Amino acid sequence: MANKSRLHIPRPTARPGDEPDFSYLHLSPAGSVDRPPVDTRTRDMEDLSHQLVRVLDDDHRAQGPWNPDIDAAGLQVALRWMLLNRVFDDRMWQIQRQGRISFYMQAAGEEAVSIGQGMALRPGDMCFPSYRNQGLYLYRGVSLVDMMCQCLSNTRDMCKGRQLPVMYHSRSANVFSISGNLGTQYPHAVGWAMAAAIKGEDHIAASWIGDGSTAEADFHHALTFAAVYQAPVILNVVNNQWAISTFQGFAGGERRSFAARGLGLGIPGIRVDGNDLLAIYAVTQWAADRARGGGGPTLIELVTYRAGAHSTSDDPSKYRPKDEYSAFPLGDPIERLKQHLITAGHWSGKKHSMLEKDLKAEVLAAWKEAQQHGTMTEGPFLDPATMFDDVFAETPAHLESQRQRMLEVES
Amino acid sequence: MANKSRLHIPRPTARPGDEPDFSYLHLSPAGSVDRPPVDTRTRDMEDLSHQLVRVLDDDHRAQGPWNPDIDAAGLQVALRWMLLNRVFDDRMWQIQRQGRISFYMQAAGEEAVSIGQGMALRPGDMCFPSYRNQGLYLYRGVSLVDMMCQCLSNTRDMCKGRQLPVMYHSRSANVFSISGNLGTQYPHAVGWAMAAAIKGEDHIAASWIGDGSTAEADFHHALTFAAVYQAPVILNVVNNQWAISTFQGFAGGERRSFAARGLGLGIPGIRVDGNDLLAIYAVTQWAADRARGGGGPTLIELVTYRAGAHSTSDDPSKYRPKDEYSAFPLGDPIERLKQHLITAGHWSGKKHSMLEKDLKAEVLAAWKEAQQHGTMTEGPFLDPATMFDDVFAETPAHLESQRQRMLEVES
Amino acid sequence: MAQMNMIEAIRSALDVVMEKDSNVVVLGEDIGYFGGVFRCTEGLQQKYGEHRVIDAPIAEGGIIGAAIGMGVNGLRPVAEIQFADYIYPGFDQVVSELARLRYRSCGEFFSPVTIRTPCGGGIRGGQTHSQSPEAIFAHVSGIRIVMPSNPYDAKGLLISSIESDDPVIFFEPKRIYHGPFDGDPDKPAVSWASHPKGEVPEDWYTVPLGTADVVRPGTELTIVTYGTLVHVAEAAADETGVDAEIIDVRTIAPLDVSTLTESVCKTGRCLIAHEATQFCGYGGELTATIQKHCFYHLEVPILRVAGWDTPYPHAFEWQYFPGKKRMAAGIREVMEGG
Amino acid sequence: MAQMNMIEAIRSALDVVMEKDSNVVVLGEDIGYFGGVFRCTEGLQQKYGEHRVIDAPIAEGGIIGAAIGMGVNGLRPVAEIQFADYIYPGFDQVVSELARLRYRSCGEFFSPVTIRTPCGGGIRGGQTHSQSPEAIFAHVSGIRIVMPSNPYDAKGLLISSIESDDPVIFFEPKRIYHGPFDGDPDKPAVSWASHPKGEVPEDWYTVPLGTADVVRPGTELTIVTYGTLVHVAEAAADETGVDAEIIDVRTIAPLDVSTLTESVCKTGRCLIAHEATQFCGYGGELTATIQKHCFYHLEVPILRVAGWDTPYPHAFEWQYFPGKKRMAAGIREVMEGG
Ligand SMILES: Cc1ncc(C[n+]2csc(CCOP(=O)(O)OP(=O)(O)O)c2C)c(N)n1
Ligand SMILES: Cc1ncc(C[n+]2csc(CCOP(=O)(O)OP(=O)(O)O)c2C)c(N)n1
Ligand SMILES: [Mg+2]
Ligand SMILES: [Mg+2]
Repeated sequence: MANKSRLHIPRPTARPGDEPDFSYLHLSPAGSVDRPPVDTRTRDMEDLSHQLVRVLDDDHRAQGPWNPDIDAAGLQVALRWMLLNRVFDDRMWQIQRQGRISFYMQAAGEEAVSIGQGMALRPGDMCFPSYRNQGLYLYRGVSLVDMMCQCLSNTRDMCKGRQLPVMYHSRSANVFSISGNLGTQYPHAVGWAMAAAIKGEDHIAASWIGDGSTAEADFHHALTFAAVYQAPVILNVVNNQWAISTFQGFAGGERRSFAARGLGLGIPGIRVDGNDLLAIYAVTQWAADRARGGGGPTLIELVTYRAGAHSTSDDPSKYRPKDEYSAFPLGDPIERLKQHLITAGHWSGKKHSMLEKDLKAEVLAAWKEAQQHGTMTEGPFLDPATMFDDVFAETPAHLESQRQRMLEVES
Repeated sequence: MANKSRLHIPRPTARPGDEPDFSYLHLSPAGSVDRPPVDTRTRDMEDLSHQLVRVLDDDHRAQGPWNPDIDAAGLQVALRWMLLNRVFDDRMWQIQRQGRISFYMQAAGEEAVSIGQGMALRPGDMCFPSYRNQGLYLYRGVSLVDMMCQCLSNTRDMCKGRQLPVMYHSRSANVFSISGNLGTQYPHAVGWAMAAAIKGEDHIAASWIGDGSTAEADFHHALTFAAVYQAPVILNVVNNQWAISTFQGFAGGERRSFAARGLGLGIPGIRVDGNDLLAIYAVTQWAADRARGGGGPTLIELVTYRAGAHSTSDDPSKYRPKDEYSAFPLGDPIERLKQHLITAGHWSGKKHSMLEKDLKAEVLAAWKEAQQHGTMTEGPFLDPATMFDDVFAETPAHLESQRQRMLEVES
Repeated sequence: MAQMNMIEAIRSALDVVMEKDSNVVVLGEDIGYFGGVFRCTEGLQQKYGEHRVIDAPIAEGGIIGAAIGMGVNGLRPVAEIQFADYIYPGFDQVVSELARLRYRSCGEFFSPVTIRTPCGGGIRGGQTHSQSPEAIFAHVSGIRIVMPSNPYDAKGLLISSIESDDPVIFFEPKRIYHGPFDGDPDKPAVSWASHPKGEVPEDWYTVPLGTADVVRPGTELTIVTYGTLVHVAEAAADETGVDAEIIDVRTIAPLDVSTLTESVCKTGRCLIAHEATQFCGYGGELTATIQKHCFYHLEVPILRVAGWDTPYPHAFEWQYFPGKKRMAAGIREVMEGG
Repeated sequence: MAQMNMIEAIRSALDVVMEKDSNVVVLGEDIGYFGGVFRCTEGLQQKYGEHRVIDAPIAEGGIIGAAIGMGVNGLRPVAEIQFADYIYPGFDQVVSELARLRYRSCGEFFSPVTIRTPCGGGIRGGQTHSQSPEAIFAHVSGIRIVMPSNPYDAKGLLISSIESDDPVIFFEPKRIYHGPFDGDPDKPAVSWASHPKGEVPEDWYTVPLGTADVVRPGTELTIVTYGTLVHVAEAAADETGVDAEIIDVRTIAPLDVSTLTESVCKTGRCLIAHEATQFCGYGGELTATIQKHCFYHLEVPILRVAGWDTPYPHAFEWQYFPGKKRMAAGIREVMEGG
């Protein structure tokens, strides 16, 4: 039967053993894309959804109308946070490999997303992240130790042992709780933004979703509600080319960009180089200004590449060429910002090495401290009796008796 | 709080008491829209999604490249079926008002959708209708008596009393079973089309959804799957301007057309005059050719107006001007085809009156026959014991004993 | 005290709470300008404006998802789902998000959404306008489930639900919106006008969540039920002449166990009735809990009277609905056994 | 006869059925080129091609919706949902469409979809990779629910499910994919290699739907359970030394009532165990049915041992999971009572 099938099956350009091939990626030269005023009608800027906003050129210089006004100190700060994100991830990955946490997900290659966008938002703006936005928590002030304790499910775990590693939350930093179910945060962000508008506040919301997850219903609900109520929200699609083993073509990315998904609802879309911190910062600020000014939602597609495995449970060598990342035409976000600063005379290889060393030490120190609060195998341990708390605002009788029963049986 | 709210709330142009105002509807002159070859790339025909394909002009003449090749006899057939649809609806509406069926939904003003599209499809193509596509069942050969018996839940009811009136199905006519849940048929159509492609058959599928229902998840799922696998399917949005009390702006129709909804996935969209049978036939045939030729899905928006109440449970005078329909710029589909035929010398007012009279008689005769099989108040009645059948392919033991119990208690 | 039907009582609850707390917003399909297909929100948009009484796109998942986000941002959203049968497209948002947000974030985030939705059959609505899916949600930890049986409770429980910081699904048995219904469709309709539970204060008051109500005291048998079937149970008890104690569960989850078990320990016989499909319905939970606590007092097995294990058929709703006959037969069975 | 673990048995079932019937297609997230995150479909795409082993977009509602349409067009789709926790976005399509299509169209249309999905905890998956939602689906009329506890049954039941013209949800307890598990996480892992139920014929065979299995005969007490807990029950029975009759329900719905009730009528004592949250779980249905049929034989109340009424917590999964200790305590309670 299969041989006469006329069904179209998307195929990635390269599988294990093949030459990496990114010819399908439409690239625009740095500086070549117009920057329209923030109150431009969606229909008059549809181009932005298939072009690629880039600021950093191949010679590491910032180009064109999207070049944001960030001074060297600001860029150094950005570099620091991106590097911290990576160093943190590397360490946690190792730690998982040593069997000391149960699971981990890294943001390798995508650090510019969380840091660039985090920098362009105000502290009062609310973030609804996916599991690859740990950089947002870090940038917004959640300590390394707190992040690590979450992953350890130890006595200082913000989640009290209830959540998988990486499912952080922080009310004080205005970053929402991460869900295991893909995409569910997207309509939350829209509802949050609607509430801000209803209350007459000028805070905006932002949310992140992966390319693969755009196929979920919540993506559609979020876009529809955002368009209908012109909610002040930034909806980001992090297109890192892969879901788990399926490439972005299985989410409908073969024919149009993800940035174009909202056009049919009148939501402007901007496709941006997701490894170019300056471009990311600029488009995010543009979208934030538009939202704050009453212009409604913007959909931003960040074109990047998932440099590592999907999670510690994954083995990407099974489904894509091992060296695909090295052929990715948009490079590495940290390396590019570093080179930009060096080219501009505000940074050096030596400073970078020192920073990296410092950050490694910082992460190591945090890890040592985190372990004081317990690990999977060594105490102190969280009290399991707490597992009956927070199911409801007040613990009802049946949960109290289950708690008692649990304590009796376990003792 | 409400007064400082910055939330955008869509508002229809007119509410009860206001002058109807359709200035928001973008109209193109008849004959003015290009007809691209069926293998044109989506990107090269985006225009089709905001223009309006029209064939019949204000003088009732057929114009332009979309003018299909239907001879006078064919058009007379179309007129007959549209008129039958309306006469049938009128009768059933009255019957409901007399309390003889529990519920009814009419297609008034939208008859060209089912008939025009039904004519453009082949018998082996499979239809996944909404509850306003009764014309499809009629056109494809389900008898008036069978339709009526369904609405009566009587002994000849195809649904054996299990479904609300209008929730027909017909395997022999290749029209799917109607669901009470909005939009669920859309992914079924895509799955059916995928199966046809897998089996190497050249049948296609078509489905219909209302403007309001496009907000449901199933719309998104269907579009995504159709785009990913290039399924041979025609996805129709019947934009009759209203859901129940909410106008199409609450489904995101304020800024772009519904035809544009698939562009971001690479699905071509065609916006067509939904009251122009010739235009409908032409675009449907175009989309069917494209699908059969391996070109994948097409999204067709049919711009029409719900001339009547949403259902017998509804009272539209509560939320829209009573005379809105008379101001609708695309007129009435039956009247327009009639005038076209008259103008071309193939029809007359007298013939039309006779046809209408015949159809009324036909419907009346069918109603008399249908009642022989039972009504809500008069026998013969369906055997309630049948309610335990078809839950599973074979009735399991627990349902058999429930059946016994029911018979004991009810006797 | 005013006399209200259930629709008026629900509307009054919304009105009182919206008046009191400007963070309360209402959203749903056709609930704004139009006032809702069952008229529960009639007049509220005129009074509180389009920004607090918000017409929504037809996307139950979107409505619930957006409501969650609103709740996280300090509002107290009341979402209407037009029919309980249409809550399923929003199922993931209810189960995976609304019910678990407080738990997973240890209370840092929560969203006090109330979902109001009409349930149950008896209005010739066919299988997609008649369902009672309370058991499905009762299995989900972290969400309160309520189903009132009369206007007084409806208003008091709805105010409690909206004011609760926990998410609540508030099921409204639509067959009794206009009057109590004893299960006999051939009788003339009865209104709430002359019913004591139709007397409803105009002002704020609450009926606490988590408390069952002994609707009628009795000694021979306990009938545990809720929603429309409370009235059917009364009629069936009258018909059989059995001195039944009738308990209206009112809050499906978390359940007020002791009111139920005290009664059954006293009477020694128990009938459980609900309109939903029997298999794996809420009656299973009630049975398991009651037999556990009252085993040594039970003289006969607990009997369930419920909807059959089929979809709700349009033409046979009175054969499907566990009406007076079936309830009476159940009462007799329980009384005769042992 | 080959020795297989559950993954291999499931893969073998798919292989055998695909070989036999060219209308069988498999679809789901990561199931094609990659072979599935649990490897259940490994090698099938190579063997049967991309048009029968189809990678799908990440949209469970779309997968189930499309599968229904495929089934209507004569295919026999087997849809994998990556984790049972992620079936909820497709809930409406399962409940409103898949389960009811045959009924509403009087058999003119039906869609023989099988949904395979790994369920249950014990793999440190946290609350969104550990759920057992069988009770939710068991309440829905028109769908068969299956959960095997070993490789032999898994293959035989899966073949029956795929060949059935009814829709089936086939839950795979992922904790026992690789070996039986007695509930003690500190013990070294055991494999199916030496287990009699790990002996699986390579060829086609079926285990009929709707038949429970007496895993171990006994006289003092009946333990009714399914999935992973079958093995926990065996271990707990051994530990307590009680001569328990252990019944593996295998098919959750429709249920094989008589195998259960005959046993309980014989032993007079009954423990029901499942991993899912207790409140309104499947244990309620089992209890209600068993007490109805066996009331006069029961010496003590039926006891349920189940997951607590909380989400499944990552760090406390062994406190949440009804393991050997809790099962043994339950056995003792039932034996001591009366
Ligand atoms: C509702 C749901 N379905 C499936 C999964 C399993 N799953 C987890 S991550 C993932 C891939 C997501 O890919 P993408 O959205 O591209 O995000 P990325 O991992 O690339 O950042 C899948 C299928 C899930 N967590 N939730
Ligand atoms: C899932 C679901 N939600 C809500 C409803 C109630 N409902 C029935 S028809 C309707 C309006 C649909 O409007 P539209 O899609 O524009 O179709 P039209 O009636 O105009 O043809 C609504 C809200 C339903 N049937 N199913
Ligand atoms: Mg991705
Ligand atoms: Mg409409």
